[in-house]
Amino acid sequence: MDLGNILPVTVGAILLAGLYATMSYGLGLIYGVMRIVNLSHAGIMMLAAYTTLMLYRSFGIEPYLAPVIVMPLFFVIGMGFQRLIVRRITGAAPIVSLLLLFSVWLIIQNAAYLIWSGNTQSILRPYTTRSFRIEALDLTIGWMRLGVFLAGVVTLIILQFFLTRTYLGKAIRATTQDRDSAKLVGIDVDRISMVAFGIGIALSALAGALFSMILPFNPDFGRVLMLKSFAVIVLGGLTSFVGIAVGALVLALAEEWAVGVFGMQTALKDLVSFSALVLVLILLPNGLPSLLGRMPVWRTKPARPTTAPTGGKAA
Amino acid sequence: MTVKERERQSTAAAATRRAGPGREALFAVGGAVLAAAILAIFGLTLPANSYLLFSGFLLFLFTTQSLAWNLVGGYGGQTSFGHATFYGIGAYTTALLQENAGLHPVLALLAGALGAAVFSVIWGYPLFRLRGFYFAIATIGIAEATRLVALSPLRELTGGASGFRMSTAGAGGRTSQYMTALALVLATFLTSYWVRNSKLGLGLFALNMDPEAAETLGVDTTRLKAISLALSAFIVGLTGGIYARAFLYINPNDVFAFSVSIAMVLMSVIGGVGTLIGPILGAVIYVVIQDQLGAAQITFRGQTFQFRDVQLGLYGLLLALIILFEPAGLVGLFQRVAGRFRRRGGTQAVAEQQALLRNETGDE
Amino acid sequence: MKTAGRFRRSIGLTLLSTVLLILSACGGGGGLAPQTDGGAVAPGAPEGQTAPPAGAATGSSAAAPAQGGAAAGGECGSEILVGASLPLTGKEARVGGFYRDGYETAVKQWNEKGGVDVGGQKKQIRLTLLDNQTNPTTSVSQFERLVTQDGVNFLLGSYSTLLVSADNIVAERYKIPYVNGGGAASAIYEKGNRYLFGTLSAVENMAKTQMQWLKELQDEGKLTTKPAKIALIWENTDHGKDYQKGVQDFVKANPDRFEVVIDESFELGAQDFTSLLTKVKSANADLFMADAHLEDFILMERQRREQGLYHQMVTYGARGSEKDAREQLGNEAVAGIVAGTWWNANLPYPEVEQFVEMWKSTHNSDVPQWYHAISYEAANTLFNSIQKAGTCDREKVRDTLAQYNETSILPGNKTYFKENGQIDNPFVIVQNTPEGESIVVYPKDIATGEAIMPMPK
Amino acid sequence: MALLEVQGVSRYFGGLRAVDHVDMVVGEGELVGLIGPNGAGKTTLFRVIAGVYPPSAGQVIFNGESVGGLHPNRVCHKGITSTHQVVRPFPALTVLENVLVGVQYGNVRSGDPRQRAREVLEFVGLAHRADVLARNLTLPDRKRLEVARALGTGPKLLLLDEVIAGLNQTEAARTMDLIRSIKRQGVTILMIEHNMRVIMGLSDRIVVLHHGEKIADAPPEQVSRDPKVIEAYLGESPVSA
Repeated sequence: MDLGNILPVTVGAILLAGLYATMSYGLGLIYGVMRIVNLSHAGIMMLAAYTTLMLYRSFGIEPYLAPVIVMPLFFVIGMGFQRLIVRRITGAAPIVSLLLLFSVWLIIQNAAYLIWSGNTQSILRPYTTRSFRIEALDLTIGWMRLGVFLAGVVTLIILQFFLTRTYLGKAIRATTQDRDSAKLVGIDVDRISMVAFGIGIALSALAGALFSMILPFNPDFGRVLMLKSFAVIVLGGLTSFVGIAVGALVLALAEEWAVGVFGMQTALKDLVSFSALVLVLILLPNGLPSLLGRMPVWRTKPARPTTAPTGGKAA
Repeated sequence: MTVKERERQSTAAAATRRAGPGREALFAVGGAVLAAAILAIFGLTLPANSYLLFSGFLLFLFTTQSLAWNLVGGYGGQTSFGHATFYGIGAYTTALLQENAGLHPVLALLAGALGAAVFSVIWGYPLFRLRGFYFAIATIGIAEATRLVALSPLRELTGGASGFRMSTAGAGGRTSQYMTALALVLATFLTSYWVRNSKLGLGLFALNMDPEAAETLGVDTTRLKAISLALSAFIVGLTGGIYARAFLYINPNDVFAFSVSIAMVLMSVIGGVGTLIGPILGAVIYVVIQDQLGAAQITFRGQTFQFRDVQLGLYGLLLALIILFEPAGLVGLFQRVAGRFRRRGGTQAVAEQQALLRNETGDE
Repeated sequence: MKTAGRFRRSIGLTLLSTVLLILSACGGGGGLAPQTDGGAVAPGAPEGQTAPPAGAATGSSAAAPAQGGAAAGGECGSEILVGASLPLTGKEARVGGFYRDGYETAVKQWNEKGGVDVGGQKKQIRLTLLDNQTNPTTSVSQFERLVTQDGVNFLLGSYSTLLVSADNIVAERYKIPYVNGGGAASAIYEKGNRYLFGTLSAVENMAKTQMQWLKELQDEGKLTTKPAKIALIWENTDHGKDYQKGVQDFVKANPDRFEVVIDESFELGAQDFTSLLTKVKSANADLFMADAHLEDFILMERQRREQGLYHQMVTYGARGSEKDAREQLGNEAVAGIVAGTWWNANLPYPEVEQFVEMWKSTHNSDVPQWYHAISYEAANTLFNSIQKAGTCDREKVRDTLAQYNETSILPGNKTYFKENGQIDNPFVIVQNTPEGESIVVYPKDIATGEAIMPMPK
Repeated sequence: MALLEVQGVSRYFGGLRAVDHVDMVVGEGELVGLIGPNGAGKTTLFRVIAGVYPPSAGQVIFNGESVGGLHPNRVCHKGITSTHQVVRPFPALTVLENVLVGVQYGNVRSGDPRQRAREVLEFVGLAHRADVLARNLTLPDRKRLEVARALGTGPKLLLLDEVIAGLNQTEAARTMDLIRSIKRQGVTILMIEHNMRVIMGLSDRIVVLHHGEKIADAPPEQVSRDPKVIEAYLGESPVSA
């Protein structure tokens, strides 16, 4: 155990949490509204990273401005994709959507490979490796890391505002909570699904655009990150953005402390998120919120296994 | 609506299952044995250093895996992305026991398969509480975690990222490898046929279509899933061991790879998930794409495109098309086409088939 | 029963198609046809005379074994068939491409000279090169195919320790000389392989050379601390382990001079090194000594800079002087990084000068990197040995290789193999300059410049 | 002698008390009706007995053994099988195979399963449709299949959840006959039904649930005069005829 490290490790973890949260919002939104796990998430992030690269190379657009273009673009792509393809499988068994989106990932990956080759790319601007020091705490922080963290926080605030204050947002929330009731009160669930899918894809793209400035990428980019996103949204209880942010923080702290404070080998770091994913699914099917929430009514027996997540339709 | 949501895609599972025993059994078993015999004779006529032996060996290995995955993923509807763990454990257990403990190859193979089956029970039981994609995603987590453990903490045993080499001394000839793999395909096919027509298969189909109804009728769904997973794991473990003995080199990043699991899913789903023949077709297509078309190339505006470059996308495309239009896979397509060529009852059969795979009729 | 009938038909149909497909899948010359064929092979050979198109293969299964049989005795026909499989796509695609260039250039050069003189008869070399997608399984199958189906006479090896340790087994199985320029870890050569030869010196040697150099710097007062604290970071492979062992052994022998304050491994192809680097930071080391492959080096160095870490010396083992690193990180960022490499274009031998000239003239005046030189030399060594043996007999060529000892472009100006088949040449230590060059700083007798030590802040 | 004893059983969903401290006894060979307005907790109580939900409180005693909280399949093996309110045949299995699931995995497993499955089909009058896919059945046939499947498990206690609702008069009469003959075979039955005429005509005794609580437990003629029951129903939609 190395407590001397705890401050820098914790700061690093908080910054990392911003990154984890940013990449999980899109996945969480799509899951919430449509009960679909977007297995093409990694592909979308990768595609957005390359788009950012192309915008810079071809039009000289500074990468940090890229989200302004990338997000609307992917929003439209996402909506179109939902309308043309995903809608066809609404109501099918969950595994169908999983496989379909997986196939989309394969196709995107292959397309990227054809267009940009398998070579690893990175975006290098004067600001991408700059950092600043806080002498008092003996801390060095990369500007880009801080930027991604802030983007994660700002996105959360905007999303919260959007969901609680706008009609569309409220409709999305209502659909997330109960699709059938939402229909009954006159919400156009079909249209909401399409918009939500678009926003979800746009959020994944935002993550990809931001990551392109701190991580190298190739067509295979995002595989591990996607698994971590799963862990984050499962930890976060699957349907709330605040939950996702908390999940991201918990996962990042667990990973960074395991390595930095408890001296785990770096090579094993990803094991933390993989085990978190599996254990939380089994033990806490409703994520961390179920630990924090109201004490459940006393039960003589533990919850029946089959009441584990069944797509929001318990009982 | 709720009923419709409950309907599983793989009700296709039972599509080909209806006919009773008797002539069909004779035909299926007889046909399989006959095909195997032809392939065996074909193998014997090849010179010992023929690439065909090696290629056939790989095809049989893939087919076995596809059939084995289908036992739990198709019949039982439990989409596992974690079968690489069985492959890896089978390969490593066999290799280590044979190389370091000097165990007889056959015993080492069996031990590897058994190891895989035991491991399947270890992660299967807790995970079977999860439904739908929660199960699928959890299996990805399991597989990746297992790979990491094999890679790092068990480095001394597995060779870590550098892999584990076996001595060339114990390696059998290509002909014997071909025959072993062929025998394994045959055995797996017969097992698959048997399961399909047994009480176990009936229970699996039932829990696949409606787990809750199956439970009320006395089906211990967790137990059945565990049994089918263990059976599947045992077979995949065997293929792992056979692979290790043929390649004499294994690597955690290779035998525990996500792509190994993916291949099994792809082969089964593309061929026709839950059907008897589908997984075989799927494996053949998979190997053909990989081996045969891998070399094709087209030149366009002075740039040469290798077919290999679009291989992954092609699997993706096939998968997407199958899911959107023909959930019963290529087998379903074959049946549909066959149905079209028959004058009478043909259209009815097609309609029935479609109804079977798409929305269920009649329910509110 | 209607359904049963349909079912029977489908089984029948499928069994039939299965058999057919199996035959076609395995059948014929097409199989896994060559990715690139002999490169710019024999000038005389008609363009596009590659393997038969895959589609035409069905049913021609009998042709393949016959072809395989031809070479089994170790005789070559009008051409010498050489096979290789390289990672041209996937993780190692970039370096795999360098190796292809090296092999193809050697083949082209020999062919332009008229070919290899096999017992008085000049024979052209025909190289069949496949892409294994950085996948060991594929690599093994491809070597298997090269031997059994394409009937190649000799094999050139793959790149990266990982692939070489997997696929050289095929060479042992079929008793075919396999010369590689891509496997450096000593573990590959410890297995008593008879047909395996490699032109990459052991990684352990590199670590020792680097340490020796550092020790001399310390004597000159160019390292400010004594003992100098080392952060030792290595990839979790045989390659990395060799490096770690080399450094640790040296440190143990010189406890008053050096001290390892952190000894940590990471996984090949990792996504993020921030937590590792946080550990490095708190260890307060003077020297940063890592062993990493190209992709990992680029990411790690980027994050090291981002975290504002300073060390008196930074090395990533053999990496650091690559063009790709400069492109991805910028000249300024890689300036000062030290690398122990297997070769450098500034080596003061006439052969090297010639080689660099030749390379520049054929490759848009690009200066060859060490990958190019090593792979070129691997191919060159094989062809030279065939010529010296005067036969295509595999055993005789193997024996010639085992006793090979010729002047070459490699450091030490010589190519020869130890008993285990691995070359034993010294390493060259180079340092990047801010101008985007790399200069040789060690060994002293071939140095082209003075090391800037400690690195400026 | 009491075959099933429900002792103070409650089942909560979050804050909602679907079933609230219900006591109830079903004697061997009895046919007990369970009625109540919509949302009274009937189906929830069924599901607690069948093991789909563990009780939040209280006990379910069957044949002198506590079965509360056992998995449905274990409960089935003890001799309790339920049908589902919304029929859920296995759509891609034949009618015979549907029954075979119950026969092979149920409580009684002796004799040739196919033979027994055929007998059950014969008994419920579905024998002529044995080889038809369940998805192609009409609704009445599906309801019948639901019963057949449950019977296939060889239950001592059969929980029938609205097997008559939605049928026309002829079909309803046929099913009532079927239920009577099941009872004659010695199977104890607990059934939910909205149709008062049906339930009055069949039941030996009727239990009434309202808002999760038991408000009456008496022979049919008494229940129909019970003011609490009348109030419960009048407060809701009128009783269907």
